[in-house]
Amino acid sequence: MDLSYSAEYEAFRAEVRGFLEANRSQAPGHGGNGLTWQKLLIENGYAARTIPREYGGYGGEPDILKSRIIAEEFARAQLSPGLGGQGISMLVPTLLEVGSEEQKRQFIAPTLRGEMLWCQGYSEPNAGSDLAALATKGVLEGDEWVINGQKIWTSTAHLAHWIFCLVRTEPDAPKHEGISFLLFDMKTPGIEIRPLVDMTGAANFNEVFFTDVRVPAHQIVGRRGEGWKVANAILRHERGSLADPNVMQSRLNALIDLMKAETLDGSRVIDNPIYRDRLMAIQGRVQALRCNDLRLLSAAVNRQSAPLAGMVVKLQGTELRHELEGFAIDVMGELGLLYGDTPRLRGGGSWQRDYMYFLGLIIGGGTSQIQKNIIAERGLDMPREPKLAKA
Amino acid sequence: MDLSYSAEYEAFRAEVRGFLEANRSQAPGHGGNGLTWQKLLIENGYAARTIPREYGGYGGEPDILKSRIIAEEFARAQLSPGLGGQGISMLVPTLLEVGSEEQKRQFIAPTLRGEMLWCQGYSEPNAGSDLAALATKGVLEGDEWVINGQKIWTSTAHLAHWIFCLVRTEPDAPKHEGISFLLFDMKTPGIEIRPLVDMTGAANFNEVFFTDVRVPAHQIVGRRGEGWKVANAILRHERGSLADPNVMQSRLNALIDLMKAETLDGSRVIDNPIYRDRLMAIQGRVQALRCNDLRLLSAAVNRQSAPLAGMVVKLQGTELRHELEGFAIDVMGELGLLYGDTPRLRGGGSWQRDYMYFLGLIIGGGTSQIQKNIIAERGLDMPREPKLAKA
Amino acid sequence: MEFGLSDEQVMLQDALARFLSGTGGLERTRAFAAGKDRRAPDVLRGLAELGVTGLIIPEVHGGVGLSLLDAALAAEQLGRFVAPAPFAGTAVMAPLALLKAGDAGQQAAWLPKLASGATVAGVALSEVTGARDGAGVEARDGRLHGRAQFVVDYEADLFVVADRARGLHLVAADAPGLTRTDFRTIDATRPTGELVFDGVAAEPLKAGDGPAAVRAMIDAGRVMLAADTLGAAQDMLDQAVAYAKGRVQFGRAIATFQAVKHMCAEMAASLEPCRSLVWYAGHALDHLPEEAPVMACHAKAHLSEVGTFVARTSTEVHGGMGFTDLVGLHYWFKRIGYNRQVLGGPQAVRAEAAALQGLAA
Amino acid sequence: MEFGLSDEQVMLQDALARFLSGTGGLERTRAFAAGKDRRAPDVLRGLAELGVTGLIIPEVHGGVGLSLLDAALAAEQLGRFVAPAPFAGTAVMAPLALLKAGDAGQQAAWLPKLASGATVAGVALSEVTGARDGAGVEARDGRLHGRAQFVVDYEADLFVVADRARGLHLVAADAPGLTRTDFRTIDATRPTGELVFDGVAAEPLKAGDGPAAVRAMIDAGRVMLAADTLGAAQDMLDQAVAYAKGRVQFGRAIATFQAVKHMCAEMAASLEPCRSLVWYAGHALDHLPEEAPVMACHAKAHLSEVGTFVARTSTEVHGGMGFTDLVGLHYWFKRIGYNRQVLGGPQAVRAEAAALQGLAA
Repeated sequence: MDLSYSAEYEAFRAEVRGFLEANRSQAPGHGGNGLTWQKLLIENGYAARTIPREYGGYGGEPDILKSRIIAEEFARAQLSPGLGGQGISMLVPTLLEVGSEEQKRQFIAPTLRGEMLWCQGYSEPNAGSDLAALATKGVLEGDEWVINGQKIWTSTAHLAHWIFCLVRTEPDAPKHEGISFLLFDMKTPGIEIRPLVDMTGAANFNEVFFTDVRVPAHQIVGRRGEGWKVANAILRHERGSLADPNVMQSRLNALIDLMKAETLDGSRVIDNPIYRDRLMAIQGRVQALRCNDLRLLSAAVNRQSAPLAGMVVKLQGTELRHELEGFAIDVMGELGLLYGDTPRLRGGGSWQRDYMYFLGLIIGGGTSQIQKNIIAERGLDMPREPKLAKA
Repeated sequence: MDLSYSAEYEAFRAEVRGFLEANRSQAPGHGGNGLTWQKLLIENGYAARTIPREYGGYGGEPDILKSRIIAEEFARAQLSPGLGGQGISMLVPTLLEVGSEEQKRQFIAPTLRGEMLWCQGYSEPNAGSDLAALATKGVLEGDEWVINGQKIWTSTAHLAHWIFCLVRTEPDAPKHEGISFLLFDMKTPGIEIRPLVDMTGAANFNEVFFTDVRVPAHQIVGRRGEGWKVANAILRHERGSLADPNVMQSRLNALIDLMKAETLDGSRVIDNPIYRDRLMAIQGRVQALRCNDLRLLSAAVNRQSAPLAGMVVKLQGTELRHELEGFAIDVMGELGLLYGDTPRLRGGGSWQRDYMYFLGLIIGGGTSQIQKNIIAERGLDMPREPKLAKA
Repeated sequence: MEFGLSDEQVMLQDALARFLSGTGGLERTRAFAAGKDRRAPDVLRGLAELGVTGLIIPEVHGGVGLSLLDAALAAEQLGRFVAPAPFAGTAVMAPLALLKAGDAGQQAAWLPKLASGATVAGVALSEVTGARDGAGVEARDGRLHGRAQFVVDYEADLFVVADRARGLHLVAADAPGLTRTDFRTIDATRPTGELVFDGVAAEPLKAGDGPAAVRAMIDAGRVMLAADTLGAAQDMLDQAVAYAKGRVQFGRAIATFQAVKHMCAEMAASLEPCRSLVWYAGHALDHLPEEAPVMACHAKAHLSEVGTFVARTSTEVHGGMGFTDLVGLHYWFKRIGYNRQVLGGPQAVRAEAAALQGLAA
Repeated sequence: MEFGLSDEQVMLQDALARFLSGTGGLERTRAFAAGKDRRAPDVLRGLAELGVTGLIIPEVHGGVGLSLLDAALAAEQLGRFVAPAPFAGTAVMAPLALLKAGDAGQQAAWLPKLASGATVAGVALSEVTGARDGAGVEARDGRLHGRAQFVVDYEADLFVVADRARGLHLVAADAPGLTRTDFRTIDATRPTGELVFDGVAAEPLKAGDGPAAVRAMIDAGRVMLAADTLGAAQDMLDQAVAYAKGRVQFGRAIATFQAVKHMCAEMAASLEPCRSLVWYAGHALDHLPEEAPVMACHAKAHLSEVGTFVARTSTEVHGGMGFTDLVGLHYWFKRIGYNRQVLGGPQAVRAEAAALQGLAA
């Protein structure tokens, strides 16, 4: 057990800090421009760090600790860590793993530079938890796929230039083996985007409708029918990131500030033992998840295995965030009801918004029920449900 | 909505009170004898009230309110409400419904008088939630059933004179239709009783083993293969009674007294706002179940239907009692750990005992999982699980 | 001995349900939430025609003279249909104020108008149940000073205002010196806001016992919010069961999955006893004065907790759809969230229940 | 940067597990619980041979000089096997007292005996973490007066006693004026009881900072109890999974029912992060002095809550069998129950965590 960083890493941390101090004025929000900032970060190895130079990355060795240090220092300096989005976080790793050389050369560099924005077309109205049930059809006509169907939960569809999309191309194959992974331009005729307003009042997501959308045959990643495999490797990465315990820690700190500031009948809420007890119970759970995160980081660095520790993050983390935000609403009482553009609003309405948004995350990316199935079957080696008789 | 009792019932209540005052000295614990007291109660219609005179009962009309008044007044006077046990509460109603005339005449009167004690032989080690899986076999040889197998959870087996028992007599019939309901003497050769110690440290139950136990063929209630039906009608009655909200109310009052008496660092526990908050949350739930009970009573009196209100009693009531008793342990802290014959014990160890015992009741008589299936399927009309494919 | 609803009470519920679904149900609520109107006159008119606005107002004053339990049954239906209508303030707490603390002239002047729906009365007493932000109202020399937040039925023509000494006052919505600030909350169905009193001339209600009247208003208001949550939560459970029966995943209705069934069963198991609790608390308001304040606290706190659980669980059963505006489930979710905080959150109300029983230090 | 167990630590755990299962596991615990002996000398001897009794005692005093994290790992195994052995007091808190507040002579006199298991030391400081029943010990003129309840590792030859001013004292078990009263608790594996001091001559530990030593003892003791619960709860989860796989009802293993799977998944999901929390809190005891007291509180409180949940849920998965003595699951259930209350229940410990952070009024 050694929580310190070696001299090499401390030096690296100092280097990152030096960079941030020297270049603060170029960061977005401090006078700089997002695309220029991204370019600067890639050049210095603070973004696209491990992506080969020939595809527009920095070409560094994978180093989990350095990645963590970069994240920590950018967060501490409150400067943008560069561009995110599903293109960079999901498509680029996918292409690196299974894309053709041509696809890598065509798509990765502009995506990293922020010139090419992507959205993800996986979920459908009748294929949520049961993603293998997806029904959007792609039929090969000549050298084009003709696509018809509907996607849902497509965030940033209205901003994206391109989409990476799961489409059923082999209707006669078993359902997991009939799906292909296609890339296409969002300006292709036949695509309609409808914003999907959710309970937070914002349109965080969209519905996307395809009517005879024609896509060149070569814009497939992997082979026909391999789409499920292509998508699945990456999906796992997404789950943990929904419940970053370091973000949770900063929300907890904000909650403590809130409890010091808010009063009921003239007394500070923090001075009420009942609220303090609930606060401490939440803090204990946040600490447990932070320690769990440290264990996962260490296991990744030292190539050890802690599968169960990884599997529980999404279930526990989203639940805890939902409860934490809900507790903050209780702390504010009636003032906690305020939302939107209104006088006396606290924290920009973030408590109510995240209370609802994290309920969405409890459901999204695999409901809690699905998560529990996974933990039981893969984590605890319990048997799957027996097959049903044909109806 | 009218929570008052009519003049007739108020008069009846006065009559019961008068009886209790006049006869207190004959009650067990006050100088009287249990069997004599039982005889007196039956003669006056305070026990075996609705059982016909020819079978040894009082022969009164069923009247739910009078029954409730009797129960209330005996509880208030803290006098024994007469004999209980599974013979009186379960076997007698069963015989009245489906027993032969000869069986009614032979068994009911001595059971009511307390001369004939019964135990119940339903559960088996591999037939708990799935009672239809029971394996104790009965084979007709000449005019005798020859019984082999094992029962479990048989309370009072060591005291009982007779047993009413479910036995598989038709091995080739569908599993619900192969069971018969038999009565036999516990002194029959081949019966072995082993006390079953449970987590409370007491042997509240027994295991009972049958080896070639020979039972006269006519000691069957109903016909061969009807045992499941015979048993099931009565089982339902048992479930609600495990979580009497009036008992819960008196435990809550005892809890409040405990919180006034116990101190931590010199301060009364009741003066700690955190504990008071938990107390009030529990009180609110107790009140909800008391009101629910009132609704069920009223529905029974007025022949209205409140099926869901009845279905939730066992699930909610046993859970709440378990929590209430557990909270009392927290109130006492380390002192709450004391158990058995030990100095400084509070309340005779009842808090720990009931904390464990009610966990047993959450499980017993249909686990919470089975209860939830019932609520979903019968209460909410949700579909049963689809049939499984044959393995 | 009868603990249940009379035929008349069942008819009242049915009539209200028919009206509220007939008037558009969720679609009417959506339109109200999306529009700029802060009142829904069609809904209010319908409620007046059904006698709901005058439910507890004596017939002599133009009302129907029913009980507070009947009012709770009405509140339950309003919650069930997430109706964009004032009720707890104008139809319950304000009439109670006039009946318990107003003189004959005040009663004659206002009760008929409240009964007919011609006047909507807001109630400003949040500060009595727990003052936030240093708010509170003082009465000096017949004038009101200070600030009242989270007025119940804020879109009103008349306000009943409690001062810090639990005295009650009537203030016209257009009274000089009164400044109104609209709030936006999660719950679009019940507009609320803040009143600032800068020496506003007010008409005191001083025929009765002011503090006792305030107590009765709070108790009744809490039971109405609890009943509103009961209705909203029951509807969320019903919607969850219906959705689960229709939604197919993995080749079967999700209602056949044990996890989904158990979520619904847990909702039903916690909610069903709440119905009886609300009935009892509603009955107690009129008939069991010693029990009423504590039972109102328990109804409010317990329904808040169960309501929160049901709101969240029903949303989960709906999966992603529950999170969207497409099925509109969030109107119920937010309604339950609003009921939780107004007139005292669960902690505050439980603390009051303990104090009322002499258990607080 | 390494947050995980070293090979040596894994070997320590394995060796301890082998010994404890070899020494009889549940059957040894049963025999201990059923018998009249208040000590299990075979278990103690084995632990001494493995170095567990001297785990944190420096080699110069005959121990093995490992860390408090190693001690927590040992405690986890003891909890896992519900071992009838003293540990948190004699092997952790008492050595800490001597190391932090004893002089060289006291250390030389006692540490080797503790390390070898020749002496078992009980620790009496429950009153510092929360006095019940008016208990508490005062030191006057070198003599102790008063009463100490719930001594940790009560079946001892020597007691380390904290007085109300957080001064520490050594008292021989047979000291004149000392009266011992055995208690029976739910947990038969760790005998406890009460000491009454009637002017008992005691040897003060006054070489170090008494209050600081008491603080360190409490922090370490809490982490040991949390680790014990971690081990016991993990074993209850493992037993539940194994039972569910083997138990057939309705023609299938109950492990295939979604409700049963989800109960197990919920146990795993709440328990798995607890492992890291205990590691961190154990590590902090030696290496992060500023964080240690708060993290010890969180480990103690959070493991108490999760432990209670797992204890109850595992019992439910076992159905009726979980309630009987036949499978003996209740030994784990009760062990977790004991760990919850000793050295401060969850509420008390959370209140302390708030105070340590300057959040209490």
